[in-house]
Amino acid sequence: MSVQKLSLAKAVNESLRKALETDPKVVVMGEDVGKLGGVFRVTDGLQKDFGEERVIDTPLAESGIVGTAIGLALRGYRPVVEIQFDGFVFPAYDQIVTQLAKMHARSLGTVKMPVVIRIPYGGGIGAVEHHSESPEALFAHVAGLKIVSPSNASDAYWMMQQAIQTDDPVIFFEPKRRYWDRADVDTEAIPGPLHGAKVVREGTDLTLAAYGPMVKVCVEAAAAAAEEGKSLEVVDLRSMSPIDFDTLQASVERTRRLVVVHEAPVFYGSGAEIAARITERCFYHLEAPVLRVGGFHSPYPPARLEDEYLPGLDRVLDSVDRSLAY
Amino acid sequence: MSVQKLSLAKAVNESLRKALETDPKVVVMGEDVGKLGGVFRVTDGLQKDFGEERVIDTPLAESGIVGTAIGLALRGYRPVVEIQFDGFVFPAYDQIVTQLAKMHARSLGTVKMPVVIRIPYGGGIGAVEHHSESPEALFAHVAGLKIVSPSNASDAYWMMQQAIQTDDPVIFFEPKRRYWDRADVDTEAIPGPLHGAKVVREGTDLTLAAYGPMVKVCVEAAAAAAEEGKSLEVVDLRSMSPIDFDTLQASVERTRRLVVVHEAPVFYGSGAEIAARITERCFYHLEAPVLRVGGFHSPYPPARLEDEYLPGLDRVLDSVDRSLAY
Amino acid sequence: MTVESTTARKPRSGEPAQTAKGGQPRKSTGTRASGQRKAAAGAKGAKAAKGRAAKAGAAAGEHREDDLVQLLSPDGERIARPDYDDYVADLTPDTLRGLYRDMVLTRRFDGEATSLQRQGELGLWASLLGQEAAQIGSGRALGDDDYVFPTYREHGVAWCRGIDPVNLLGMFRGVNNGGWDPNSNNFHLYTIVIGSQTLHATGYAMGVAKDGAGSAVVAYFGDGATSQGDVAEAFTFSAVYNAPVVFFCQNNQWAISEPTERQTRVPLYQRARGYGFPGVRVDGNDVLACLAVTRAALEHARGGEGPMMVEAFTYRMGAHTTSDDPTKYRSDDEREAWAAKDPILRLRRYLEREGHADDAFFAALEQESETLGQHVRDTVRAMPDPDPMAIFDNVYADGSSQVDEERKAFAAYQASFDDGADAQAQGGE
Amino acid sequence: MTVESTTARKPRSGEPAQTAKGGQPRKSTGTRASGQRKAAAGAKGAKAAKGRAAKAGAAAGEHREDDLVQLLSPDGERIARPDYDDYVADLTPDTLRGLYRDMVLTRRFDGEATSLQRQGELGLWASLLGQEAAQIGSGRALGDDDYVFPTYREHGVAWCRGIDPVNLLGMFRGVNNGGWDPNSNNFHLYTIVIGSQTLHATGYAMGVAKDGAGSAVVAYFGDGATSQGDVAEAFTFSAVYNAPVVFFCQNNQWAISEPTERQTRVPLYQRARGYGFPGVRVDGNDVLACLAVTRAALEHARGGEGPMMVEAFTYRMGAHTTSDDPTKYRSDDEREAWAAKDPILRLRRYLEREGHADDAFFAALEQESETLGQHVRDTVRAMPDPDPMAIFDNVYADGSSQVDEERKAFAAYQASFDDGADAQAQGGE
Ligand SMILES: Cc1ncc(C[n+]2csc(CCOP(=O)(O)OP(=O)(O)O)c2C)c(N)n1
Ligand SMILES: Cc1ncc(C[n+]2csc(CCOP(=O)(O)OP(=O)(O)O)c2C)c(N)n1
Ligand SMILES: [Mg+2]
Ligand SMILES: [Mg+2]
Repeated sequence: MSVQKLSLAKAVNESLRKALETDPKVVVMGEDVGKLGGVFRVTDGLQKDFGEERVIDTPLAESGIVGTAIGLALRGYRPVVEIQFDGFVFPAYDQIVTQLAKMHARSLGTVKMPVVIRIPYGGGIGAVEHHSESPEALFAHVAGLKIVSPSNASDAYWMMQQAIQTDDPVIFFEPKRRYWDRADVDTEAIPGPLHGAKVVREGTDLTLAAYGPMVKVCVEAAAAAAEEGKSLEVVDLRSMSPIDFDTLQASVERTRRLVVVHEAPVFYGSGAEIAARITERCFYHLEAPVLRVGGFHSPYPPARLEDEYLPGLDRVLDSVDRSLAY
Repeated sequence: MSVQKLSLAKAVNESLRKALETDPKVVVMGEDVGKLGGVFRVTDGLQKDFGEERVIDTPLAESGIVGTAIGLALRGYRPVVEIQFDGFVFPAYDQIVTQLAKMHARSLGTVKMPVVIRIPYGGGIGAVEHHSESPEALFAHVAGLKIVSPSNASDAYWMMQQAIQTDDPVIFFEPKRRYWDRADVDTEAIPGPLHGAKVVREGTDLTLAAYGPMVKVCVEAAAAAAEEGKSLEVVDLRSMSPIDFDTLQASVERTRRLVVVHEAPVFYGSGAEIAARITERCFYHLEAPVLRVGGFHSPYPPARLEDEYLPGLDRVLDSVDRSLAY
Repeated sequence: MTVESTTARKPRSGEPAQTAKGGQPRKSTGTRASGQRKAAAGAKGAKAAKGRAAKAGAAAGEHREDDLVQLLSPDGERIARPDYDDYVADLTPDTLRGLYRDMVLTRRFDGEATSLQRQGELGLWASLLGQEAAQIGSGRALGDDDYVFPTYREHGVAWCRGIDPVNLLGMFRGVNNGGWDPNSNNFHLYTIVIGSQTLHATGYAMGVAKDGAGSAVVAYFGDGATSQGDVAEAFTFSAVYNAPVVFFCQNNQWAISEPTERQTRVPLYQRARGYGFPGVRVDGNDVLACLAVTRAALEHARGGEGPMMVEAFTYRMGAHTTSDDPTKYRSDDEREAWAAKDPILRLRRYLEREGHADDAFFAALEQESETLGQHVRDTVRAMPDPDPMAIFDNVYADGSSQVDEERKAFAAYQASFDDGADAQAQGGE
Repeated sequence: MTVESTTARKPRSGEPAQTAKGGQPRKSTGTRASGQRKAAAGAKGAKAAKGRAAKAGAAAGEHREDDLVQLLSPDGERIARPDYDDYVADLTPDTLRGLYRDMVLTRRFDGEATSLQRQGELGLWASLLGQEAAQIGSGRALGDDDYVFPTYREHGVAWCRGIDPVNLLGMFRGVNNGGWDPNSNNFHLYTIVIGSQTLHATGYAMGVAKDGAGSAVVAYFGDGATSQGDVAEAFTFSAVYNAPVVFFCQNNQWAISEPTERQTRVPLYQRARGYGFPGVRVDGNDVLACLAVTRAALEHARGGEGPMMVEAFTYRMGAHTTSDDPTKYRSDDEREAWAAKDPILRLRRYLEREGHADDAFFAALEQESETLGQHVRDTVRAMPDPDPMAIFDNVYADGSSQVDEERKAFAAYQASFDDGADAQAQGGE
């Protein structure tokens, strides 16, 4: 067993390094991923060690990055692509939605698309416009893509390993405001399934479901609630497509209440899908409607307003109270 | 009063003609909208009558079309843009999501974006790949856009008038398989609000909510159900962003059951948002979970399978029965 | 009896563009680890080709607007072109007849497909009528290891790659969205979203270069496609990475109803220069010129010189697709004028003028055409509709619980009809 | 006392690029119906300008790779350039001092912003250090009715447009996403998504042409941006519609950590030719050359000749932004070499050489700099955080029930704290 305390960013870095070492077909590509090591240093040192043929600085064109990654995948490569920030994935949206997601089906299964698209996402770092968004629902609606987001360094390490090994395109959302959070990473553990949810805190009165950056907020909310005698269970969904509804359902059948938390706007967000499906599955169990806490139906606000916009402990607990009041 | 029987396509055509006549700032632009009059002939005759400066054949580049439309709007024009088919809107996705939707907010309200994007959408016409999709949820999640879809010629006429008059970007989804359906259009009527839902058939046992192409299917389903003694109410939502939840809530409070029907995949589709919100609003009224009928989590299938893929009378009624069985 | 493309029919030899790989049987590429072999072959080919490629490349750079590479006049006379003559110097009468045969059979197949659409057997057809020389000329220039990324109209190129043309019809019939394994003939699936495949071709070519393979990639696209950002990005990426890709633009002068002036105000081949690689304009109705120019471009790419663009100046004789009505936007005169430059007629005149083909050849070919037509008709009519449960197949290679759940629910729903248990079934549409 | 840009400070006159509009006061454009007036003015201006524009345009077409337009050597010597000399022939010592003043004040403002970021007053800053000549030269070439579409780094151009530079800081402080009305100075909002604004500029220019207005539009972008599909599409649209837009590329040789070779293998100005319009490369550290070339390009556009591209060859002396660490990817030597070509120093040498500026001028300017710095610091520190409810403002111009519902819920939630009713509030983060 080999346990190290790593930041989430470093865990992704180590995972990429491992993949580059193990599989000569893995290539890392994106803007500034080479010499600079990425604007968050997630690919730091990789070009130095694996060369420009494996760790590729690309022209400044996201559609081109994903489009050529598709071509490389057709040639037998396994590209791991970085999109520099959430808000810059949209120029690549067409290639992702019409080509990457559909190629396997279009080819009747003869062609595989093992492409990982890494996207640092979410707010909370005081950034300018386009640097704080959570666009996961815009991808999860699209069949052919798999969407995951780790909430901690250990998951980041292992989920990246698994994503790269997957023969399907995986959009890997990295919670950028957790990049510097450190946790133990056991690089010889046997990980759970990539798309499996995890109960990260047990409780009996209500379930909080979250993924990526909001898991920490939910765990803190549960701790705060515990002081008031409320027992909250926290489920880290880890995967937004597919969603491990079985694990969530089992939790909600126990707690009978569910609050879903994400940074993305609530309107048409992932919470809607979760609320709809869990309500259908647990109709007779639910004591309250599934409530959703998330961003507003507005562009992501300027940084000085993001604390108001992002769901924090208060807003989560407010919804918990509203749920418990039913 | 001036009532004409028009096909839905012709109703849009007449509405565009009216707008071109009334407002010199209105321009129509897109691929093949000029001489050809569009691949569905929706813009037929407009270039002939209003000239190449008002009805503009554009280069084959959707991002360019929307991007230049934004520039024209900044100059004081009111562009009505055609995207030839649903599956070809994605190259323009970046301009729509990062620019068009956000420009008004970015400018703190000093700049307006009166751009209408017309998209013939949905299946049922036996087309090849990319010509039958329903991507509305991918836009509705994005604040700053308004999303509507008429279900009949009269609404098509009036909603287009209203969309063009709106100072916000409107994505106007035209149900292409209803283009040839004819209905009375009163071009002097006083239309209801653009974003208001309409109860198009009253009933007492269950509410069917739909928009665009699925309204007709729901009305037919209600007629079939009536023969079996089930009284279904049908709500034509007309707008997917914002959604007229008040009208829907009022209906569901009466019928206590809701089935949402759309062509788009159910997973992360508009039905999820509707189910989540209506469940929250009507928690104590609902006798059954809100059920959703829609496309599957797969790429839109080849034409010979679309009848299985698209929600038809049978699948709607199957869900009605499942709901009533609660 | 099945009718195959001229290339597929017999082992190739004597065609210089393939020398490096000789008569080696076609193999699928994909992930196979044949980097070494190909690298070696590539190096050899590159060396041999270098001189000529440079010559042609230089010529391309100096092209004036009206400098259309032509080796055959519309009357079938051979026109000398010192910069490109070498590239067709090896053509035997047999090869020339083969080119003719491929064009004729492609046109026949295309015509059958148009008829089948009219008969309701296909939902749509995108005819290549008039573009046979551009496609057979470029398609026959390809080596076995080269890889093609087509649009939706490259039926002639598919034919050269040895794809059974019936496979192309599946998507137009609506039974699939692409009915062949791209790797078995190095011919990617048809791509409908305009321009997308140029980036796939570029990425693939980046991979070819990484592998040290000596092969090249050809991206086909239309005049309309040149306006798409993706095509520009493909130009940028291929130039920056010096990827061995040939951008083969069939300028058939129309993008549905829009003439080329709606896409550009200068000839399209000039676009390449601004990205740092050569562009050539070739008479797209001259199969010899298309063959020569594509061979030169492939050599350029294989020889490590990076991308090259070919603009084949041709004409779409038919409608955009069977859904289109060209009378709305173009004159009969224009079509007439181009009919006089028919690519098949042109080669026939040359063959006859040179005495390379006799009546027996033409008669036998007519017979082959009939056989092909019959094969296409029979096979298409017999194409079954897919099983409804196929909706859930191949969404993911590694599965997804979301698909599993929906598959199960749908199967149960379908089964409810079999039971006759569901009264609503009677009201179905 | 507020310090204003040299242009804003006084009515303009005698600058030939503005002759057509004379000393007319700046007016906002937008939807106003002044088409006629401008059309007339445009026609006049176009006529007068035609000869020179054609000359410069032709020169542009013949540019060789090394043909960098330069009017001032790094040592401040005036270099003769017959094709562009006319464009600066009118410059008086006063105008020259004005250019110098604008560069100095822009640099000062930029430096203040960098400091304010270090002090935590701004979240981020994108410095223009080293690009003052490119921005002031091009910015001062603009007429009142021309319209600018900037990136996020055009602080010098903003200055020339008469924007209070403090307004530029709002988005970097995080209090808004763009703090000015684009129509009040014909200066659009900063655009962060690379390349997007080039299409907006093109569309705006299409509108200018439709209105028959005689003005032009300038789209600014970087070397990295040239790889974006949107920029290529802007080239295509502007060429096809002959839109009066100048594509002004500041090639500062870096896109964050990537050198220009990651974007192109030939000089960027050559890109334009392939789209059918001229491109010129100008020494971006030479304010006179930038002024001359931009004037020529604007004339070309205003005169109905359509788009033109200017590549200002310059250098980003600082980090990409305050978040960036350039030591990771570039050498100090490179930076040193460019420091010797400093644009401000260069003009100062020229002014001194010609005796156009004395110590009193430089001292007064230093004083102005201080005043500006103080103004910037004071105003920024006083900038209040927006009200939380502003989240719901301006999402739509015509409102949306979705926003209304969320605004109401959030207001109620906020009010629950005021009541002190909610015990959880204590645990908040
Ligand atoms: C992104 C996109 N937009 C629009 C279309 C619809 N469309 C199909 S073919 C076509 C014209 C293509 O013209 P060109 O590239 O010249 O190819 P050609 O059909 O002439 O061979 C258009 C607009 C599409 N397939 N993809
Ligand atoms: C679409 C998009 N992708 C990535 C980024 C992140 N980014 C911001 S600036 C920049 C480099 C821009 O380089 P260049 O165009 O040369 O302009 P410069 O910053 O040098 O002035 C990048 C990659 C972005 N803003 N937009
Ligand atoms: Mg064409
Ligand atoms: Mg730069």
